[in-house]
Amino acid sequence: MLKRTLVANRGEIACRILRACREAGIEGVAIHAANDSGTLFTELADIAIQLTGEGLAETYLNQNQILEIAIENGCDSIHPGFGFLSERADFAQAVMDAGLIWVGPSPEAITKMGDKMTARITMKKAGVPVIPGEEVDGGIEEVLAVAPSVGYPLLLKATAGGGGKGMRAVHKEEDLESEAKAAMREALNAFGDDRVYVERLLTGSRHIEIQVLADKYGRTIHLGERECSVQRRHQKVFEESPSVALDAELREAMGEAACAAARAVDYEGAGTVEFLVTPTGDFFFLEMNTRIQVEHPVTEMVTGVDLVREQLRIAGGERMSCGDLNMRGHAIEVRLYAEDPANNFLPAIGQLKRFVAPTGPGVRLDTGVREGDAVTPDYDPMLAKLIVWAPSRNEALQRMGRALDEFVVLGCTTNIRFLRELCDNPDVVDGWTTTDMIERLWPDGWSPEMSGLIADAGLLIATACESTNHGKVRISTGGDMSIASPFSMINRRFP
Amino acid sequence: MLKRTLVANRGEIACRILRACREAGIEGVAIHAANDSGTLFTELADIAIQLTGEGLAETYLNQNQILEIAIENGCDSIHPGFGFLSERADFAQAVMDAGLIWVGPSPEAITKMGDKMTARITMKKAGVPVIPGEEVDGGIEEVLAVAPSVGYPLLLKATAGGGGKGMRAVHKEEDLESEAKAAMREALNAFGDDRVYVERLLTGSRHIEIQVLADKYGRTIHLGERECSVQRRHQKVFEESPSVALDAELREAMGEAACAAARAVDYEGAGTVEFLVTPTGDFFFLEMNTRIQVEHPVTEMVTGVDLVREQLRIAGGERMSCGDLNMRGHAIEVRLYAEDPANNFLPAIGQLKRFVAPTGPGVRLDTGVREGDAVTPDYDPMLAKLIVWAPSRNEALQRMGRALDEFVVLGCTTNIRFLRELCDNPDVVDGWTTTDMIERLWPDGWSPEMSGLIADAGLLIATACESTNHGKVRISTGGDMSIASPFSMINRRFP
Amino acid sequence: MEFKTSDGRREIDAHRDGSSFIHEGVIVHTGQELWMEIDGRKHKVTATKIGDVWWVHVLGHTLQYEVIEAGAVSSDDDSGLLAPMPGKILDVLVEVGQTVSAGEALMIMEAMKMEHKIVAGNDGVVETIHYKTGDQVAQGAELLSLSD
Amino acid sequence: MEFKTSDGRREIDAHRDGSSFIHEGVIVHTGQELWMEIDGRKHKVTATKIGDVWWVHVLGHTLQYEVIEAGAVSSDDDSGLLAPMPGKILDVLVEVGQTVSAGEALMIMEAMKMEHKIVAGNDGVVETIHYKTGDQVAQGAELLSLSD
Repeated sequence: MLKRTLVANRGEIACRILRACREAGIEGVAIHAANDSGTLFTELADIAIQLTGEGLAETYLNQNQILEIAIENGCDSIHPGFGFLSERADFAQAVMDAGLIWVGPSPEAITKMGDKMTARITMKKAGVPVIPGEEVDGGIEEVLAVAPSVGYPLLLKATAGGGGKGMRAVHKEEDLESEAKAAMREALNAFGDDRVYVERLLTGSRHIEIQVLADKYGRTIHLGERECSVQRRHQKVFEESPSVALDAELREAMGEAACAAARAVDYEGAGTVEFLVTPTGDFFFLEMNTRIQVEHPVTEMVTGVDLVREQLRIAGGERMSCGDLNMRGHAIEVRLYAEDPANNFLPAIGQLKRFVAPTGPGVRLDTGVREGDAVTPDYDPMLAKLIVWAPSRNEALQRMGRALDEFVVLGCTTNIRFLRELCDNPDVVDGWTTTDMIERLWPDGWSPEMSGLIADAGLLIATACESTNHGKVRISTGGDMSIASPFSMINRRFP
Repeated sequence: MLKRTLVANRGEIACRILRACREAGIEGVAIHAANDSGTLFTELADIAIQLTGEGLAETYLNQNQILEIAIENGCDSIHPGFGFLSERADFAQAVMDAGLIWVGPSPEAITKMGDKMTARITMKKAGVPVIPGEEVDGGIEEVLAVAPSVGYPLLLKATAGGGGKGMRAVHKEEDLESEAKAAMREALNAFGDDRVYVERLLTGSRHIEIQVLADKYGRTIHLGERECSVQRRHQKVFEESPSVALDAELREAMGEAACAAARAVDYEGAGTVEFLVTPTGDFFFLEMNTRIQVEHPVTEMVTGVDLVREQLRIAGGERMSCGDLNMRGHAIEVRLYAEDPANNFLPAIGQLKRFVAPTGPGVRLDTGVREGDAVTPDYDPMLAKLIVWAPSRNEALQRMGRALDEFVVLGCTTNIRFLRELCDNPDVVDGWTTTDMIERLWPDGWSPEMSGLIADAGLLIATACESTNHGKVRISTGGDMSIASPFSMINRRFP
Repeated sequence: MEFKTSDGRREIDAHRDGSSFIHEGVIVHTGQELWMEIDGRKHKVTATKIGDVWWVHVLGHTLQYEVIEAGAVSSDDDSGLLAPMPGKILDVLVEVGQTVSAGEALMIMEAMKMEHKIVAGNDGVVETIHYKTGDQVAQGAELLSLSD
Repeated sequence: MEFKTSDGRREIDAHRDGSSFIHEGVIVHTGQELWMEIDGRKHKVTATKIGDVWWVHVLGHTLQYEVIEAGAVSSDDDSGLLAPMPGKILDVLVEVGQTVSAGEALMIMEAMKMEHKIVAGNDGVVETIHYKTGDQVAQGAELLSLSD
């Protein structure tokens, strides 16, 4: 069992891990940059150590400093969370070389999954379906030769390039030759290299990922799927489990593929295998995230497995404690970002002068901030995750809507209203959530649906507040109730 | 389906029901006394109506006024919550006579279960085990005759009396005659009536209750048990599901008995059948609560059924939506009381100048208050319920401990510390929770286990705060970050 | 600086170093946020003042410290029996001049939907009764007084 | 009373009745708590002032209203391009005197771990450039100005 774990992260995921440590009886050590001093995660730690230096490279990405702190403070293990150093095989190796336990898979597994080409080859060998595609370096004849096995529609991409140059979508076989020639010409002009890569074009696909857990005793299981198709600026905002696109059969097939992927790299701990699922129910390996995932709570709510605690257990050499897959009901997570959704989701900053989170049945808040905290431009704008569980998808959407209506954040612009409208959006309600959904629904950008009544009411409220100097003494005096000394009663007897 | 429901209650249960209404698309109407104006539950309602009058009888217990408000505001139904009018058959009848839907069982069911003797007879007929006992009016010979069928140890109670007069515990058959004569003598002297009631004496028993649901289509199911043995001043403080005292077989037997009890009175909606369970695994009907219960969340967390929403569904004439019993993991609820546990649990009052509730995985808060609210002597001192779920009982206790450590309430004395110590108490950890546990563990009253270090530290903190005038401007200014006009960016384009 | 606590009057001899206060290895850092340091470990502290009382939450404990101004006389007079909370007098069980013994019930109050007995803390004679049945009383009000 | 909003300057003609403010059937009750009444239904409102801006949460919407003092001149000059948030200038893509067209990128800033282009809102000529690559800028700082 682990005894003292350094959490090499910040914000809400550091809070999540430190709480799991506290519950497991493991001492949690937080590290924090100077500008994170006094934040919630440092408060939840048993020991909080300030990092020297400024900027990410000198602080949260500073492998040497973090390792030194771990050793100086008698830690036996390091949990990297997500982002930062979580998928750095060299750091995992350094941690192990220092005699500490790395809460995650082996450096080899990280490396194999971290390189897209290696991962693709490894997966093909393991029998996991990958997006059909072939590298072509033998000219136009070879393109024509491999195309039938790739299938239509297909995408021609310059092997050497990027940025759309040399990229051509081909929907019908008769267009292939002319398009391939054009693509190769473009590629040659742009990169001096006319090799192209032929890949199946997957339109209207869903991003669906499978959670896996593997312990040191050869047990590798999957915990069902998460659908994370709703994205803006390529970042997920709305995640759910189960996915409306999966039936039991497809879930089992994808779960088996995910376990095969994990076994292929001798995976240990918690990991996520991402797939693209086409409208016809074909699924293809995208990549494996060799760490805990932002959206892990939806799996926890649906399966009843505490993923972070299982990570700590597995790293400590114990068997995972969970039994067979038992999915129940429906969970949704939304990510609360400090950003202005009406302004192309541009990040926002400010002080959280009011931060009133919803409570009640089926509501879970994983937050890195609390009222009074400042949101600065130094870090990721994700402030918190709001997760709901309900017996059915419909009830979960209704519950999320209710919870978001209760959520008050003043002092920093957030995407609460955008998330709230998602809950009622017909495409979301129908489960027609594809990765291009936000662009599809709001091609010219989103703006809130707001009646003139609300706009006028807001103006009236501002007028009333300004006229009466509202809230100037909120909470700060507490003198409006006369409270007798609480000690006057302590020496009395009231049997 | 219901369209507009009046919630005839206040505090956290009114919040719970109003949130369920919101989620179900039902308009929620709150009623509140003048001194509950602006409280959380009025905020969560679609419409909040102030009751005229003062004191409970003129407000929350005022059947006529409540009915009038329901009719005037176009409500089609009334949800009584618990306490107040929830078990008043005459009110249920009046609601139905006014053409409204009563969210609860029929007045006949309430009446039959409300009278202890009628309930006992009804249950015996339905084959539900009741505490063995016989009323005796034929003198000492009849006592001797019925005693063997009641069993030992037994309790002799004056039929006409109360307050311990004429009460005698008999542990062995040879003591029966002399004790019975003494009891009858005492009864005659005290009440002028020497009839006694002979009942089995159940020592070291647990209070275990079964949740049932029944719809209008003949389906009656049970949702497993709740153990509510930990009580102080005969009020529950710590409730959990499942109970360590039940195995699958006993659960099924008790569940079947509870369903039989419900069917015997043609029960509709959510109800709870309370049993005493002896150390040897015998169980006996105590009473049926014909309403939603304070501790219903632990069943919700373990079974995944939204009990309040099912109540609304059933009352609206729909079938209940839940499937077969599917219990998972372990849930614990603690009741946050405004009281001083170190002073015989005497109620406390004050203003909640700080009220910082725990968040994170597996934590649910059902609260009737928020920061800044005043706790007055006008109502029940229960402020909130903190519920946790975890895969196992041990993990649930650890999680509850963690959550209570994070819970900060300043301005009103609460039982948080008492609840926190319960989580580590060996008897609680071992599951040795009997109804007399608190008296057994703390016969001379509870006081916090606190090191001298903490007491000194507190004094140092108070000294530091008083010296520096700490917190005088907390939140109230917000001027320490210079924030540029948020509109300066709105007219710019950032593609 | 002297405080009244449930243990009686207490005072601590703290060393101040800027915004930090130190006593026997315990350091309290004041500022926007309050932190306590013991053995190099920092712990978040929450404190707020209500009336004359500092409410302190530290390491899971909630403590109260009433500020005593230098030279002020305590108003807590042992011979008076104060209302533990606001409520209504349900019954007065004694009369002026009556001899009572420690533990004897003197009055019954109703508050928080519950009844509470007001009990003599020592033997004595009832000197004054300030309220009658049905009266509303404020928290801390002197209900009656006993002579020793 | 005039406010600046995302729709420009706005003003409302409210009737005040004690602590209540009324406009076209909407009533706002001020006091310890804020409530709004529409068609006889009360809704909780949360509002707080930060700097000159009132942040208002009403019926699930979060709105902002900047107080404009009577007679004050707006500092928001359309010909200036202001930093949308604090950050660092990564690149300056134009020179003084250069003719640019609406939509053309002028500078690249880094903030919140992301790059943001500062884009011309209208056609014009670059008049002044206030920052160079590597400079830290505060939110609202004028980065450069264009003549029409």
